[in-house]
Amino acid sequence: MDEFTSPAPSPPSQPTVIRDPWIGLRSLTPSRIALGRAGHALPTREVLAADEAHARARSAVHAPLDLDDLSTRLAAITKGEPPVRVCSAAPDRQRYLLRPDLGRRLSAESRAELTALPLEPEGCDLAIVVADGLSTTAVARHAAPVIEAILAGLPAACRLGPVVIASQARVALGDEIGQLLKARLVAVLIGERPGLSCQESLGIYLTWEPRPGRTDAERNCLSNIHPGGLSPAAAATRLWWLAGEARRLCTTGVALKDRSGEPGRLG
Amino acid sequence: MDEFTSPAPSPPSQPTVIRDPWIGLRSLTPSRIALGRAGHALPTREVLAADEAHARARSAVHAPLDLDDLSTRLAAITKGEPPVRVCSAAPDRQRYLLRPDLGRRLSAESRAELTALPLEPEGCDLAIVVADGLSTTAVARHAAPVIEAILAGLPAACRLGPVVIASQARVALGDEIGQLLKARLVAVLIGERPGLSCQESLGIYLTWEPRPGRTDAERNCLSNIHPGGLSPAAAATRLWWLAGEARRLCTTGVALKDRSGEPGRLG
Amino acid sequence: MGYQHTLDSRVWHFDDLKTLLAKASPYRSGDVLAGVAAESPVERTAARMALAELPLVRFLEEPMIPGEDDEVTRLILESHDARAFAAVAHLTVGDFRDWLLGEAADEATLTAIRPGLTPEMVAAVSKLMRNQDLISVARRCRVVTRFRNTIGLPGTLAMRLQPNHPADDPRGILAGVLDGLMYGCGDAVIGVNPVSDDMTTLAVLLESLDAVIQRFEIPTQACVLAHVTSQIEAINAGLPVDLVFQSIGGTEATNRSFGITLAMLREAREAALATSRGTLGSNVMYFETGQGSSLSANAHHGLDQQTCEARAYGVARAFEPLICNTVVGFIGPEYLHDGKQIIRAGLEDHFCGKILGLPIGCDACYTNHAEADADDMDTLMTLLATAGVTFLIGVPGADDVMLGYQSLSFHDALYLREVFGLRRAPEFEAWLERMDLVDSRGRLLPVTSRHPLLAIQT
Amino acid sequence: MGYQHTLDSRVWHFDDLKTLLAKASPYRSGDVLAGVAAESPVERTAARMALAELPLVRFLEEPMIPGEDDEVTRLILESHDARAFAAVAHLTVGDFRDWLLGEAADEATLTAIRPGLTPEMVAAVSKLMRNQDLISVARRCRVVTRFRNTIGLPGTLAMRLQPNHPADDPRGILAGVLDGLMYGCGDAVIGVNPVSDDMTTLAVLLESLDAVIQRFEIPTQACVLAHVTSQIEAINAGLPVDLVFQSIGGTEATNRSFGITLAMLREAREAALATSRGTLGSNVMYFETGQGSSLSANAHHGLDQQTCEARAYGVARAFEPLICNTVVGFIGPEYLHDGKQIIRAGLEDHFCGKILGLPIGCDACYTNHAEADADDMDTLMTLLATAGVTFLIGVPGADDVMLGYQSLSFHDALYLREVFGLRRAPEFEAWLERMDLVDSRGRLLPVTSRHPLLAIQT
Ligand code: B12
Ligand code: B12
Repeated sequence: MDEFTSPAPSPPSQPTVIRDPWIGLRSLTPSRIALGRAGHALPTREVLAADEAHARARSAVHAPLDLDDLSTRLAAITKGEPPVRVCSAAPDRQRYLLRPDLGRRLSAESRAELTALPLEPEGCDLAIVVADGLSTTAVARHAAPVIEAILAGLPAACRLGPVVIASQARVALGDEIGQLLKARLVAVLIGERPGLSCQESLGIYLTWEPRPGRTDAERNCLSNIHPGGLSPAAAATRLWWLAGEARRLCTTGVALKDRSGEPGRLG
Repeated sequence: MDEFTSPAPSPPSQPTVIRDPWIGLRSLTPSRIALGRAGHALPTREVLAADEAHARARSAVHAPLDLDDLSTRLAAITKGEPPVRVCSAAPDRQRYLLRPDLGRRLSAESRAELTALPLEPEGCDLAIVVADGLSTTAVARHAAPVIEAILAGLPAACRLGPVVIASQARVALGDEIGQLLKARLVAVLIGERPGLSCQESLGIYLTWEPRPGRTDAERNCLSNIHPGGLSPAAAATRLWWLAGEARRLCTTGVALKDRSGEPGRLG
Repeated sequence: MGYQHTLDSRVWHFDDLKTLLAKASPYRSGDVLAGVAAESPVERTAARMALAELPLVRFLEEPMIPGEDDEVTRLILESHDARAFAAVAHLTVGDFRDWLLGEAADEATLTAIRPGLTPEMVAAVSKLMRNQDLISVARRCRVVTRFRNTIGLPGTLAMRLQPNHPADDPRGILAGVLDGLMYGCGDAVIGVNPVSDDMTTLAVLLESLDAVIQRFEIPTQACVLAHVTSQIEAINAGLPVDLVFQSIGGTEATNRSFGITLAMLREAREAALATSRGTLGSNVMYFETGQGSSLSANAHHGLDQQTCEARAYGVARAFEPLICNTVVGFIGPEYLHDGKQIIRAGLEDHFCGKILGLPIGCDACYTNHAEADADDMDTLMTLLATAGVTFLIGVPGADDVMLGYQSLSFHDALYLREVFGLRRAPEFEAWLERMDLVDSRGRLLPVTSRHPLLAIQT
Repeated sequence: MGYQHTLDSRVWHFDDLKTLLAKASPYRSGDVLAGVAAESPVERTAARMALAELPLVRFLEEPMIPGEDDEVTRLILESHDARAFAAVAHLTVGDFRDWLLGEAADEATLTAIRPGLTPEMVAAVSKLMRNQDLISVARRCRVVTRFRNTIGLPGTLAMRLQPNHPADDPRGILAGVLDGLMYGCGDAVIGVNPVSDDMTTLAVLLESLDAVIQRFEIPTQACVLAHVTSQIEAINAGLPVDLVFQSIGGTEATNRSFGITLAMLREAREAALATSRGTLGSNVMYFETGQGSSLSANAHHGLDQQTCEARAYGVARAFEPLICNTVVGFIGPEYLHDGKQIIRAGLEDHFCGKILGLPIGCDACYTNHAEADADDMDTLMTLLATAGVTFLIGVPGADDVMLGYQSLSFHDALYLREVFGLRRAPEFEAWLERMDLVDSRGRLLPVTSRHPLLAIQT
């Protein structure tokens, strides 16, 4: 019974994990490349790492958003009124996940509040909606810097509507909000679904003449705003390029191609 | 587009289902024999039949028991007091299913009630517990006739304890009940789990000197009491045979072999 | 017209064909969300029984979405081939299942009847099929397509290599491409989803993938999965577009919400064909589909999501794609709640696609808001491989760092090859062998840091 | 001794080895019921990481149930073969997984190390394995046993034919036997569960099964699954007992609740061996196990249910059974809540059994109070067949009319044979061919009402 510590008759020769010699390329991508293999399978180390990331990503979906903190920070940036807070018709996270229809409509109270807001009669050119979406972390970390960058690029003639923070929100909630705010354009900053490696990705969806019933074909999208993706500054630059084109063409969506990257197109 | 009603170019020759020529044996068993096949698979007809049975069996697990009706019928049979009603510590069906430990203990109120019952100081020889188990249908249909048959065979010297109806109960709940009733033997009549073809199967578990902590090795079991299985009369006969042996050997369980079928052993 | 069935002496009514189909569907969160699901297991069973007795021809007589309202319906009905249908025209949906499982339905027969089957018939019969039925019928179907290699041959499984990067960095993407190639993936397509929608990024990515394929003479095709309008523009600008990609749905309104029409797909296909970039064949399209997109776009017309999905295959097959895959667990739990629903949907989609004649694959995947995990993907991919799936999607470590979901890993493909003895597209596997990446049986060889492919970035 | 792991700067503590194993187990209703499950996915991951770093030798140093209290522990430790263990003695549990998946772990090596592996080691490593790992390692293991035919050869799948009847009516049971044989099932065993525990019934059933086997010269074995003490009595009474059956558990206390001890199993085996009824070999035992039975008997000593189950295999293999199967979804949702848990448990059980050297099969099944359905069984059996399961259980129409649960149908076996090309035990399949029931490739032939077997009742 205690011979098990005696020298092994057939001492192991091969390593249990085959390494991949291109591991040096890891610096080029956050992707899980060059993981090596145990036979044909992912090594235990990587299985466990993915496991951990999965646990983390799942909890990111449910992490609560500190609304007060975000409001304070946004108010500081806009140097104006604290943002208006609204809720979708989805009463809680569980129902939010299973009822996207509710996440695309305002709750009755929020609708009443927005309707009662004292607005300029001619509305505004751009309304910014900060929506929790599937990642409150994305919103908590990146909404403020992105809005700061957007404001830094604000063209003189552009009238900005109030900033709205929307809870349990889907992209299309911006359509109803934008309409109530009489906005010609709405930009919804929304937490994209958390992945294994990045749980803080922010997206921006831009919709011309927002109103319930707009389809996704009628929006433009800037995605993966986070430290490994698009920077707040670059996002703002693109946003303003798209906003300009939207005003020019009176549309967003498929008909509006992003050519901000073509030489001479930007600025 | 409307040529589809025109004569088929290659009219089908083979039947789509291959039949099994031993279909006549179906009268010998409730089993789903000679179902035929579509290729190698169950024919659609049989898949759907199983589907329907599954829906039925699943709802049988949750069917509520008409306690008043059962009590009335049992009182009529015992010609005595209405049965005592107790509940296990499982507060509802969902918890009953996931917490067998709760189904094996009395609720605090039921324990208090049983403790307060005015009992003969020397207890009783046999306590009968009717437990819903996993099929209330079994109990509703067969508990009364089985108890009637049991009473019909009651030996003169045998003192019967009160009949107890237990809700959300597992077999082992009879141990605590039996102990509180000072029973030398407890017979738990319990609804067995519903199957596709039979959702009303009753089992009887017989335990000598019941008390919490008894293992299943210390019980005897009569199973499949329903129209296709053991009849109430046969169940009662076997029960009394086992009860007699239990008294003789001062035990139930593995050590007590059912030999009621051997010539000369019965009656 | 209404339908009904008596069960347990209760009569169940179903207002119309789409209600019948929806109620006959397995329990699924998306159908519950749409309000079309059966309200109890008993109602579901009654619907299934009524459906079993429905003649297949009813689907030609009663379009679930009127042709006036929907170009997909028109496409389906106009391309229906009555002669091909004749072999099964006398059957009910229930008998059709029996027939499909029987010996009569061999590979040749299944191929012959394809043009006679509509997506709705196929969706209907799939609702009466158990997982095992979906597997055993699908594996008898064979669909072979070609561009620079041959996809869909018996005993093969192809892989899309999906090397996405959150900033569209071409060097980061090439690192992913290398990873996939070293693990023997990439025969179905090397397909990148660009984060950015801008034309410059599209151009850079197209050229960079093309350069790798050219330089290493890889018998495969590339794709950058931008919007189809952008890809048409790229072709017109002379950029190297191998396959044209587009997400498609099963109703005109869904497609409209995606910013497309059938005419646009036709235009795209013609533009791609005109460039003659395929060396072995002219299957130039790549489509993705997935249950839930019609409902999400409020474009489902009261149909259940699986019937919508089958109709998307009706769209796809009209364009003779090289590959088409369902992205089965991609959107989220509102449409497919958990591993069980994802697995079932994956098998349904594969069956429906195959029997309609599509070179269908699957992005076996899940999101982090769904109740699913890697074990479910192991299960799904094993079942799909058993069913003879055309191709699957591989991402480094199964983690798509840009799209935020988990697909399969390149390792997973190796598992399937080992267990089922599956080979790659032959031209691609021959290339891997030439590159000393696999042995003659297709199994991975050890590599050193001096392997020529490792110079991919230079 | 305690264990710990730091994750995200939080230190997780695990009091002892059994706690560590329990917390490292996939989420499972039975472990929640026992109060031993991880309280969050993060705690589970931390436990898995700590477990990965644990040297395998710890399982020899720290028995999870002290040998003083438990004869199963003693059996495991006393039969442990240190020389066989040497090949993996230096590994941690995590490395052991890698090693098992690597090329070193071929069939011969896996066979050689068996006596060096304890159930606890095997349970531990299974907790770090994904479904695909459980499949790919299990399929490399080979365990061959013999009584009147040969079970477990490569490329074969055997079936237990389970013809139960709610009144033990021998004619009804024979009808079930016939049904199974006509569908080509029954090579693993023709095994009846008697409703009644009485000795007369046991005698009648034993003689009736034996008569059929003799009359038609079927190269298979019968079994009546009464309590082992009754079977010993039957042998002593000269009744024809082929295999001796018993349900077993992984702790002494579980077995006590089943009314058995290891000594009784030894006695049974010796009694059966003495009758020399096997023509080809002397594997005379048949065992059933299943996760949850220890907890149900309050006999789990704080172990998770899967570790208890693996220990039951430690018991089983000591008696060189012909067959042993987990009855995986048999008890109910309190131990395995739904299809997903049943599937995972089935794969774990099969893996653990195989790698310990058991001829392990599975009763792929579910009850009507569990959240599972026939689709889940399709999935499970397909995965198990991929994993090379030794045998499965077949019941007419999958409906056990006496035990009140659904297993597989005889049809299901045909599906698996078609899809995976699996054959039966060769002696049995040759008999089926002689009886004109199957062709030379093992596929069912059409039969008429004049087939000799149909006279089984006369
Ligand atoms: C899920 C998803 C889809 C789903 C949407 C269905 C649904 N109910 O969710 C499906 C599979 C249908 C889809 C389709 C397409 N998508 Co998409 N999608 C995503 C994904 C992975 C997650 C979105 C998310 O989490 N949103 C946040 C949640 C909380 O809000 P939501 O209201 O539920 O989400 C809505 C929007 O995401 C919208 N949506 C989804 N994709 C797109 C794309 C565009 C251009 C627009 C305007 C809107 C839009 O659909 C949802 C329902 O209304 C993102 C990548 C990412 N990391 O975010 C890509 C992403 C947004 N999609 C992208 C693209 C290109 C497409 C397609 C145009 C591809 C094609 N060639 O056809 C199509 C058509 C889009 C359309 N017009 O409807 C790109 C956008 C690139 C860009 N900068 O414009 C992204 C960034 C992925 C990528 N890099 O490829 N998509
Ligand atoms: C589930 C089940 C089991 C499970 C029990 C674990 C559990 N937690 O449920 C397992 C797989 C462990 C099991 C084992 C055995 N079982 Co059993 N089991 C059943 C089954 C299918 C359902 C029971 C049920 O629904 N009970 C009702 C529910 C509501 O109450 P419960 O408190 O949850 O159930 C308890 C009892 O059922 C008890 N139990 C289970 N089997 C047996 C057997 C005997 C003899 C006794 C006294 C108690 C007992 O275990 C449960 C937990 O305490 C019945 C068949 C049927 N149609 O009922 C056979 C059945 C009761 N078992 C039977 C047998 C023979 C056995 C074994 C002796 C087989 C063997 N040779 O080893 C063993 C050991 C039993 C023991 N002493 O513990 C026979 C009894 C025949 C008889 N007349 O005596 C039956 C009728 C099936 C059969 N015909 O083969 N069994």
